[in-house]
Formats: sequence, structure tokens, C-alpha cells
Amino acid sequence: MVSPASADPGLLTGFYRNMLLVRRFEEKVGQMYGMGLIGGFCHLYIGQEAVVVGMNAAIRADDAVITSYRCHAHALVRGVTPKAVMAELTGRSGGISKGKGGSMHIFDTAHGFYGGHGIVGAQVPIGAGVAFAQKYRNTDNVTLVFFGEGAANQGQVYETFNMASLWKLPCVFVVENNRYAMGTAVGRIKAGTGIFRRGEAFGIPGIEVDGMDVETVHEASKDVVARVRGGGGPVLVEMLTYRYRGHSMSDPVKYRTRTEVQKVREEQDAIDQVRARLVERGVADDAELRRIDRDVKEQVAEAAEFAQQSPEPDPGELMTDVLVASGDG
Amino acid sequence: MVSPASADPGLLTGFYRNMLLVRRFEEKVGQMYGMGLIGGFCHLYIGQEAVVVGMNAAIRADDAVITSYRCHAHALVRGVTPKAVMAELTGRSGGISKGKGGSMHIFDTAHGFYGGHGIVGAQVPIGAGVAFAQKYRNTDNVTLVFFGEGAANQGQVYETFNMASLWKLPCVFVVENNRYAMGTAVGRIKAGTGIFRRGEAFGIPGIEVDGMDVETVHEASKDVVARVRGGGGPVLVEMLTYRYRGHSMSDPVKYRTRTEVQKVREEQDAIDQVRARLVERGVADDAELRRIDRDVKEQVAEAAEFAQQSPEPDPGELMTDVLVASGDG
Amino acid sequence: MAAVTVRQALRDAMAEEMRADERVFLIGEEVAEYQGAYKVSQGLLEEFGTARIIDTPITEHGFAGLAIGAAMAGLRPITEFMTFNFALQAMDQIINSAAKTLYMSGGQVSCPIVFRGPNGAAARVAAQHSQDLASWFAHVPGLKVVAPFSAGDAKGLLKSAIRDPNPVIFLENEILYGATSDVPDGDFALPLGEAGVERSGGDVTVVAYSIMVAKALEAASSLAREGIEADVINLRTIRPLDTRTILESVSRTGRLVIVEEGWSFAGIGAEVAAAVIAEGFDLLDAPPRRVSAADAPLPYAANLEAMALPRPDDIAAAVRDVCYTGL
Amino acid sequence: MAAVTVRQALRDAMAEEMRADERVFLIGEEVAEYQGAYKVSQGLLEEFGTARIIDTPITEHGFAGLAIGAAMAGLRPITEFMTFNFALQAMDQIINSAAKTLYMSGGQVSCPIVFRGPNGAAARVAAQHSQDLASWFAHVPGLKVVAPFSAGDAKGLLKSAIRDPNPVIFLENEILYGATSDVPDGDFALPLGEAGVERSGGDVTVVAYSIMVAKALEAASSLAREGIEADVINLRTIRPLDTRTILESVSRTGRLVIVEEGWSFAGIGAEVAAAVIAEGFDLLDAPPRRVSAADAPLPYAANLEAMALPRPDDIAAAVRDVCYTGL
Ligand SMILES: Cc1ncc(C[n+]2csc(CCOP(=O)(O)OP(=O)(O)O)c2C)c(N)n1
Ligand SMILES: Cc1ncc(C[n+]2csc(CCOP(=O)(O)OP(=O)(O)O)c2C)c(N)n1
Ligand SMILES: [Mg+2]
Ligand SMILES: [Mg+2]
Repeated sequence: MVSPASADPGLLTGFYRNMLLVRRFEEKVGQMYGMGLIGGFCHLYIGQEAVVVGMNAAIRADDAVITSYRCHAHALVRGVTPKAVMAELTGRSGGISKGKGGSMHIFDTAHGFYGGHGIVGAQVPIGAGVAFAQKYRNTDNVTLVFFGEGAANQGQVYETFNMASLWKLPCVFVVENNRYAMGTAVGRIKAGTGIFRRGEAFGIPGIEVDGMDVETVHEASKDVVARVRGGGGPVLVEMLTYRYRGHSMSDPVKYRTRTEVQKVREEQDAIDQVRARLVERGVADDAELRRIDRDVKEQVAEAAEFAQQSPEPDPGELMTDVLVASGDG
Repeated sequence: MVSPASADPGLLTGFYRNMLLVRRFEEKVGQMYGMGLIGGFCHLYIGQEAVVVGMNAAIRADDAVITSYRCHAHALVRGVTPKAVMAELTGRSGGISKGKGGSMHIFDTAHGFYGGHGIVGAQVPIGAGVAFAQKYRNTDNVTLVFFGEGAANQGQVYETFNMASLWKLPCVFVVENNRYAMGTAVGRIKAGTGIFRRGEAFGIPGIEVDGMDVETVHEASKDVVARVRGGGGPVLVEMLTYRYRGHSMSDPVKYRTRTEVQKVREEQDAIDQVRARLVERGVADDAELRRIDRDVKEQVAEAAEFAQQSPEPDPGELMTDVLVASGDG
Repeated sequence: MAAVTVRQALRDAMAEEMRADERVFLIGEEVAEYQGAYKVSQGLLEEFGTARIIDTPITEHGFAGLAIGAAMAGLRPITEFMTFNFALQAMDQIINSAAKTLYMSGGQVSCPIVFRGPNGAAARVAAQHSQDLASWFAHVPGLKVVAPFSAGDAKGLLKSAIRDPNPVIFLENEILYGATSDVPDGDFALPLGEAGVERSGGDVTVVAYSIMVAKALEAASSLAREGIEADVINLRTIRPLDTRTILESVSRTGRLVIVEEGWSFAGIGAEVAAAVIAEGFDLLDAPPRRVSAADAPLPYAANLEAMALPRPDDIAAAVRDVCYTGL
Repeated sequence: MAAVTVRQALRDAMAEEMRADERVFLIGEEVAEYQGAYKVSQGLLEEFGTARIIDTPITEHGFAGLAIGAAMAGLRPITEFMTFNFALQAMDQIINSAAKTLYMSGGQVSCPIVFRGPNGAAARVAAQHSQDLASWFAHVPGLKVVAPFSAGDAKGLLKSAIRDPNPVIFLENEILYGATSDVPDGDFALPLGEAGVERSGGDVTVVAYSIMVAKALEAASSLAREGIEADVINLRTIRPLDTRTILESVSRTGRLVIVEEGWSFAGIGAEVAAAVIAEGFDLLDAPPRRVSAADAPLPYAANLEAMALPRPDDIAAAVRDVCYTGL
């Protein structure tokens, strides 16, 4: 574990800024959904910010990331602009996918982000395939494959563990255990031990990490990524985290108490923890923190503005991108 | 483990007779396939006899069994007549399924035998469902769910482990590890530990058993079945066995040496082991053994005869059994 | 008669059949404590308890196979897919195990199971959550395929599906869950395999299923203002297909339009058109027209989604076409 | 020109494309050391090594998803299903990931992958190993669907499929693997989307694909003895469907018979019939006839299996029917 002193102050400030960006962005998404500007299924990442921010800091720009429908944050930390993500959510031509995919399906290959997958578990073998390509090309890249603790029961996950282990693929399997799969508390649908141990029988070592502490996430991830990048084969990381909001915007959240949520917010909030450390370590004063908050708010406001101004896709887009015109390939 | 002395002599003779029946039956199937009397995919059980004979002796007539396409032996030990099985293989009206299913799809619900499944792994969740029904009806029955070591990589197996463990279903998962999945040696497509440990992370205890020794199989199975019948939840048993013949009748078997096969035949053959013990323990003399051999040969000859004399199914059968006529249900 | 929502009608059908037959149970994701992702199983856990209302992990392949095994062992599972898109993970068990085992076992092993859940597009849920699987399932012998439109359909057909000794694919529609219509009181069941005539016109036959029946009826009333009176046939059951009712109507109208929410290539429209032509070629005064989804994955953008799915205007235009009034 | 087997032609197509493009690799069960369950990948391991000829565990869902991911990352996987029946386990990945991602990503993420293997019935392998999945795949936008008949088709179409930037479902036929025919020398590729005319008659149009082309040709020669000369069209590509070639023939013959090995309900026959009627109603002198498999799972018994699959006599009877010589 990292001793506070050893942590690079610039890094910590960056963590703070990124986590705040994700949270403010998602809060704005929630508002806009309420205003009817965003439709369909929409899953917010609020509460889990430390996981993606800490892990992303442990990989390189040319590495790859893939996740589920709960994908806004993963796209943002990879470097997709808030405007391009938000306009995708409003279904406008300025969206990263011209508004054709929406909230669950953000992709940006330019930033090594492979989506954005709506079918639970599907990104796991696909992500291993991205890692397969990295190895096939003899690169030293790695792929972070994110999935939920509910998805961790999917059979394709174990088929993938077996192949990834057999072929020593450079992928990190990251279970974001936010304690709920839709309305189902993890204990109700998962038998046996901790999820991080479910790779052992396939020869995949696993670790459990406090996913609410971005520095812990980052330190643990650096070690894991180094091992995987070095050809050590896949590793399974279980990030213990928590989702503050409903599963999606249409979830009334009757399956847990407000106090349960309050307790986590008060005792473990990833952003509060870092804010406190920044002050306590004298890295940033209130003025500096206010400045970051203001910047982030502005960024998000601009994104929201852009996402509403951007025109709907051209009607001609209905029939494009069904197939790649031969030759383009 | 059983000490030879403690073994019931009648039981051992029964084991011998049943294993011999399976082997002679399968040898005859091989001949008839060569003569063109049996078609399609046909998978022989020769070499693995101790597994199904020993396990079947550990369950009751009202329990259930399900397996893959390699199913002739499982049907025979459940009590399906050699005639009904053989006529199914020749595709005649006297077959257990009127010749409509063939070698891979033997079923006999009257004997609690649920097939006979051609898709690798499919019988695993189905078998758990049979166990689910046993529990739903508050019976104390159990279901033996057989599958190969190749099938053990299938995702649906792990989805089933999770549910069976969560719901404490009365099923015994039996991996018949005959060392090859078609042409693939187990080590080439299986990462990690022994298969018997692949249930642990789901809370399913596993054991490894010498599947070439029918008494060992029987003793181990009695304990496992007692635990499962008592409501202890599922158990995973890995039976270490060996297939002497090709994967199916169309397999040239280029992936292993004759000497490898010879060595197992000479040192571990399940039937030779029991024959030796019968004599050594003075349970049966040569005359008795010859009598059993003769009986079994006769039974198989009659089955072969019946399977060739039985007429082809009535053309009208083509369109029956597609749906159950409402009302029949 | 009482006016209830489709959601309520489905719930009542399950509750009544579960009271009448204790072999019947409900299994799926979020069906118990959450009361159903779309609240279709509201109150069932409270009435029937955890032994018969069963929450599963998110493992469609596994729990579909498990339910099939339970059915083969004599129980009567109702298996809910949160949406039918997820049934793609269970397709092998549905086709190779549920649909084929009766035949392979020479009639020994039946599989009395209902697979139900919302099928097709909802609102803005994009390509992976919007597929209409009707033609896929209907292609396969050994399955029955049902697609209710009204609350009466929902209750009457679901009760028959649960009682049916065969595997039945029961395709609901999320947008229709809240729609209200009259349902006869008491033990009301509708036979599988019989279409309903929702409107009698005589100038043209419009065949539709599920939510497309509503679009067809909308189109029919606007066409009526132009003096075109349409028969609107609600298929209710897609397999077995009630060609008799369709042909009877076509014999009077000579003109046929088939409306489906799904893709046209080898779709239900293709089958209905081919079947009518095979049996009623001489009845037709014009080539049948198919109205289907745009031949693309469903887009998220509001304007594109609206264009992608059949609208009443598209149906009206097709009708004018076959009536030549378009010329 | 050299006479080679379909098996050899497929092998050569893969070997040539692998030599030309090192992004191309082969993955599947028993494709490497065993040289393919049906020996289609004979010698490829020796030439290309374990990095490009990859044996997988028996996990279709997983390895299909993995290959799709590799394709999204820019490689060109050829994914072999030992038979397409097993693709049912991988259906979610093929449809929801391979076919839809290009669209959902607004054109960013393409998936240049070939899924290939034997499709449909072999000899006596019964219901779970004999399904023709042509109409299922052809139903879905975002996929191309190819079904070669001759060795030339096999080589020319597979090379084009491997070069195609889209997911291509390549449906082979086990019984045809050993069939021999001429293949042009050199780098021979056939464009996807173009049907071939195997026989020119003029009295009737018979449309078929895969092994049914052989049955159609058999029927055609016996019909010729009766004075009925048939056009026999080999679809080659099922999606996109070459309606132009079909309509051109029908415009001369006025009569259409479609032959498919699969089930008829919402099958390829239904689509071809509906498409021809939509675009060529006035060209037809008789209702198109569909010749398909018996509407049942495929039985094992030799006599029942023979009855279940379309025979030349069934095709000839249908032709006489549409030519009214049956009356
Ligand atoms: C195969 C499949 N089944 C069901 C669903 C519906 N569904 C979407 S998200 C979800 C819960 C997933 O929970 P988890 O894996 O823990 O991820 P989280 O949402 O908590 O991030 C379910 C059941 C789906 N999208 N795909
Ligand atoms: C899903 C699926 N994939 C592939 C096959 C083809 N196949 C039939 S048996 C077999 C090998 C299975 O090996 P194992 O599970 O060890 O059982 P064994 O044959 O040794 O008894 C394969 C690959 C199939 N039937 N189903
Ligand atoms: Mg979760
Ligand atoms: Mg094996």
C-alpha cells in the first residue's frame, strides 16, 4: 500500500479532477434525463469513480479498455471529450457515434476504448480478443476488461478465463463489485467465495481491492498491469465499490435503505477522501479546489450545451454503417 | 477406501456382469457400424465401464441420470434393454425412441434416464433442472449429471454450478475425464488445476476418483450420494478414466500412440481388475466366469438380431412427436 | 368484463394458473423480490413464496437449460427473459433441447415450458435491446410462438400457453404493458393457433401482430376517412399460423398488407405472403406488400428510431399501394 | 483449371489469404493438430504455425466472442464452427456483437470476421446436428451470408469472404466436402452478392443453394427428358440476395420453384417468393412453389431421414406443378 507521503501530488490532484469530472458529468446526465433530453436505458457511474480513474492512471494511452453499458466514465477517462459523450447521450450528430448508439454504447477506437456493451458479460470474451490481437501483433499492450459482479456469473466469463489463461493473454479482468446487479444484492445470486478467487481454478490469480480509495486502486493496478504487460498472463481484480444511484434512471431502488447509501457516502466517498488528503497534505488549498470545481462545472456545462445544440443525425444516417462498403476495409 | 475383504461378493459379480455387458454391447455396435447397420455419429464407451457401473450401484431406481451423446452404457445400466438400445442404433421401430433419435439420443424416462444429449455441455443445466424438480417435489431423489472433461470448459457448466450451489440442488456432477476431447488431450485445452477443484469457488466440494476401479468408484459414490441425498448440496466428482476406441467411429485416432492405449488396457482395465479379484477372492471360478461371459454374449447377440429384424419406423412417424397434441399434456 | 392493463392481465394469468396447478412456477431475473423488471410479477412472491417465484443470476443459458430440465421432469416452468434479446444467450437450449427432444425421444420426453418476456423495440433502447425474434422462433418446428396485443390476448393466450404441453415462446411488448383493455371475467383462455379479427372492412386485408396491430388500426381509421375499409387481423399466434382466417379475408378483399416490427428478410411478412400466394394466388388482385422495420440495427437517435419502425403512415401508404389508389 | 474437392478448395482459399495477409488467422475446435474435424484445415498448422492456427476448448460462446474482439481490434479471424449447429451457443456474440457494433459505433468499429463450417444435414446425424441456419442469419442486417455449392464457389467465395470488411457467415456442407469440380487457377475470387446460373432452360426457374443445387440439377435433367427445360440458379450468396438474376430468369420463364434444405416457415424460400412477387408479380404465370425440409426435427432412421430432406423427385414434382403439367 502507498504511504500518503510517497504519493505524487500532481497525480493526486489529477485523480481529484477526473473523479470530479465523472461525478459532475453523471449528475448532469441525470438532470438531462429527467428533462427528457436523454432517453432509453441510462446507467450512472456515481460512487464508483475511484475505480476507473485509478486504473486508467496505471495504463498507457495505447492500451485498451472495454466495459459494459455503464460506460460514460470509462470513455471520459480515456480522453473522449465530454461533448462527444454527452451528445451521444442526447442522440445528436455531434455524438461520438453520431447518436446511433446512445448511453450504453460509447466507443472510441482512437482512444483504445472498445465500448460500451449492452449484453451482460459480452465484453469479457471480446476484451480478451482485443488482448489476443495485442499479443498476436507482438506489442506489449494490455487490455482492461471491466464487468460487474452480476456479470461475473456469466458462463462466457469462465470460457474466457480458460482461454486467456491457456494463451497467457495480456488482459486484466476487473470486476466492479458495486454490491448490486440491478435489484439483486450480490449475496443473493452468487454462491461460494469472493469473486476474485473465481479465476484460481483456471490458473488466474486474483486480488481484492478497496475500490473507493483511488490511491489504493492505482497502486494495486500498477503492480497488476506490470505483471500482465510483462507476459505473466491474465489477473483478476475485484474492486469493492458502490453505486449511489439506481441501476438505471428507471430504477426506484426499493431494495436497499437510504441509510445504507448515506453511510457509504459519508464514510467512503472516493472524492471526499481525496479532497481531504489534498488539503491535509498541503497539496491544494481551498482556492485551488474551488478552481478545479469551477473548471469541471464549466466543462460539463459546455458539454450539456453542445449536446442540446448539436443537430439530430441526418436522416440518411438510418441506412449507413449497416455494412462497411467493400473496399473500405 | 474399500478393503477387498469388505466388498459384497454378489455386488462384485454384478459389477463384472454389467461391465462386461457394456463392453460386449459396444464391441458389437462397433462391428455393426462397420457393416453399415448403424449410421451417423456413434460414440463407444469401451474403457470407461467402471464409472457408470460403479456409480449406478450407488443410486436408487427412482433417482435420475443424464449424460452426453456417449450414452449407450448409461442407458443399459439404468435397465433399458440391450434390444431397445441396439434397435435405436439401427434406426428401427423397436428402438427405445422408435429409431428417431439414434446413437446420441437414447432416452428412457421410465428408468429415470434423461438422455442422450448431442450438444456438448447441454445436459449439465438440464440435469440440474431434473434435480430442481426432485427438490421442488420434496423427494429425496438425486440426479447424476455426467459430462466429459472437454465439456467441463463450457460456460453453462459454471452457470449451473452457481445455481446448483445457491439452491442446494440434489445433483452429483460427474466429470468422466477420459483424457481426450475428440482429438484434444485434456492438458491442451484446460488451464489451471484439476477439474474436480473447479466447483470450489462456487461452494461445491470436489473429489478425484480412480475411474478404472469399479469398487473405488462405488465406494466413493456411496458417500457422495449420501451427502447429496441428505441435502448437503451438489458435489463434483472427477472420474479418471480412459477411452480405448476413437472419439467416434469416424476418428482415425492419430493423436495418441497405440502403446499408450495398450499400457492402460494392460495395467488398468476395469474388467480385468474385477475378474482377477473375483478369482482371487474365491467369489467365482472359471466356470462361473465363462457362464457369465456366455450369458452376456447371448444377450448382446439377441439384441443385435432384434435390431436387424425390427422393421424401419412407419413413414407416418416422420411427422409425429413434433408437438404433443394439446390435451395429451 | 373489466378493463385492466396488459401487465395486470399477464400477472393474473400466471397467478390463476399457479393456483390451479402447483407444478407451475416462475423463474427469471428479478421476478421475485424486485417484482419483475417491468413489474409483471407484482405480488407473486408474496402469494406463492420463494419456492415457486425464483430469482436467478444473470445466466440465461444456464437457467433456461435448468428450467427445460425441470419441464422434462414434469414441472411447468414459466421462464421470464427480462427481454427476449437476452434469449440469444439461451438459444441453444431453447432450440436444441426444448424444441427437439420430444422428437428425438420418440415422444417420451415432452417439455411443457413457457418462455416469456418483452420482445422487439421499447423506447430508445438501441440495437442490442430491440430485436424482434418472432421469425426466428417461428422457423423452428417443435415450438409454438405467441404474440398478444390486447390485455384479453395477454391473459387468454398466456393461460393457454401455460397449459400447453409444448414449449411456447410468448412474445410480449414493453410499450404495451401499460395499455388497458377489457378482459372477460373468470377463467378466460384463448386457444393457441387462432387469429382475431380486430376490424372488418372488406377492401383490404392488413395482417399484424403485437404492437403493430395498434399501428394497423390507426392506419385503418385514417384510411376509412379516404373511403378504404380495411380488415385488420391480429395474428395472436404466429406458429401455428392461422392461414385460414387470413385467406378468408383475402378471398373477400383480394389485397394483402403484412405489418411486422421486425426485419423483413425471411420474416413473418415473407411467410404470410408466401403462404397466401401458395394457397390463394388467384384470390389476389395485387401483390402483397410487406411493411417492416428498416433493414438496419435499431438506432438510438429519436429521429432515426422513429423512421426505422413501421408507422401508421407507412402502413396506410402500403395499403393505398395495393389498392392502386396510390397511383 | 484444375479439378479439386470442395475441401481442398476451402483449404487453398484460407492458405492463400493467410499468405497474402498476416492479419488472417484460423481459430476453432480441432483445426490445428487434428487438421480439422473434417480435415478442411489439412496442413495449415504445418505451414502457419500455432500462432495463426489455433485450437480452442469446446466453448463456442467464448471463442466466438474472442474472435470478434480480435476482429474489432483489426485482425481478420476465420472462425470455424465444427458444425454450425454449435453456433447456437455463440448466437448472442454473432448477432449482438458482430452484426450490430458497426452501426452502434457510428461506423467506428468494424468486425471483419468469417464464421465458417458445415451447415445443415450430414448423413444420419439426427436433429441436433442437422439444422440449416441460413434463414436465421440472413434475417439479420449487418451480416453477409454465403453458401457455396461447387469447389469453385468454395474457393472464390471464401477468398472474398475473408477479404470482406464485414462479418460473413460462410455455410458449408459436409456431404459436399468430397465433391470434385474445376477451379480456375491463380488468385480466383467470386464477388459476394452474385448468383450463378448453373443451367439455362427457359421453361421454369429453379432457385437453390448449397447441396440443393445438386438436387435441382438432377431434377432438371430428368425433367429435360419430359421436355421441361429449367433454369437452375445457384444463389451462392443468400444475403445480399441477388434478386436481379432471379427476376431476369423469371421474366423469361414465368414460373418459379425455390429449393432449400431447411424448414420452410420464414425460410429462404419464403423470402425469395415474397421478393419476386413484390418486384415481379406480373411476370408470374403460376404461384411460386417452395420445396423445403419436412417441418420436423431431422429423424435418425434412414427411411425417415430420406423422406425428410428434399429429393430430386420432390423438386421435379414441384416444377411440374408450376408448369401445370402436373394437372
Ligand atoms: C444477458 C443479459 N441479461 C440481462 C440483462 C439486463 N441487465 C442489464 S444490467 C443488469 C445487471 C448487471 O449487474 P452487474 O453485472 O453487477 O453490473 P452493474 O450494473 O452493477 O454495473 C441486467 C440484469 C442484459 N443486459 N443482458
Ligand atoms: C457445443 C458443441 N461443440 C462441439 C461439438 C462437437 N463435439 C462432440 S463431442 C466433442 C468432444 C467432447 O469431449 P468430452 O467432453 O471430453 O467428452 P467425451 O467425448 O470424451 O466423452 C466435440 C468437440 C458438440 N457436439 N457440441
Ligand atoms: Mg453490480
Ligand atoms: Mg473426454
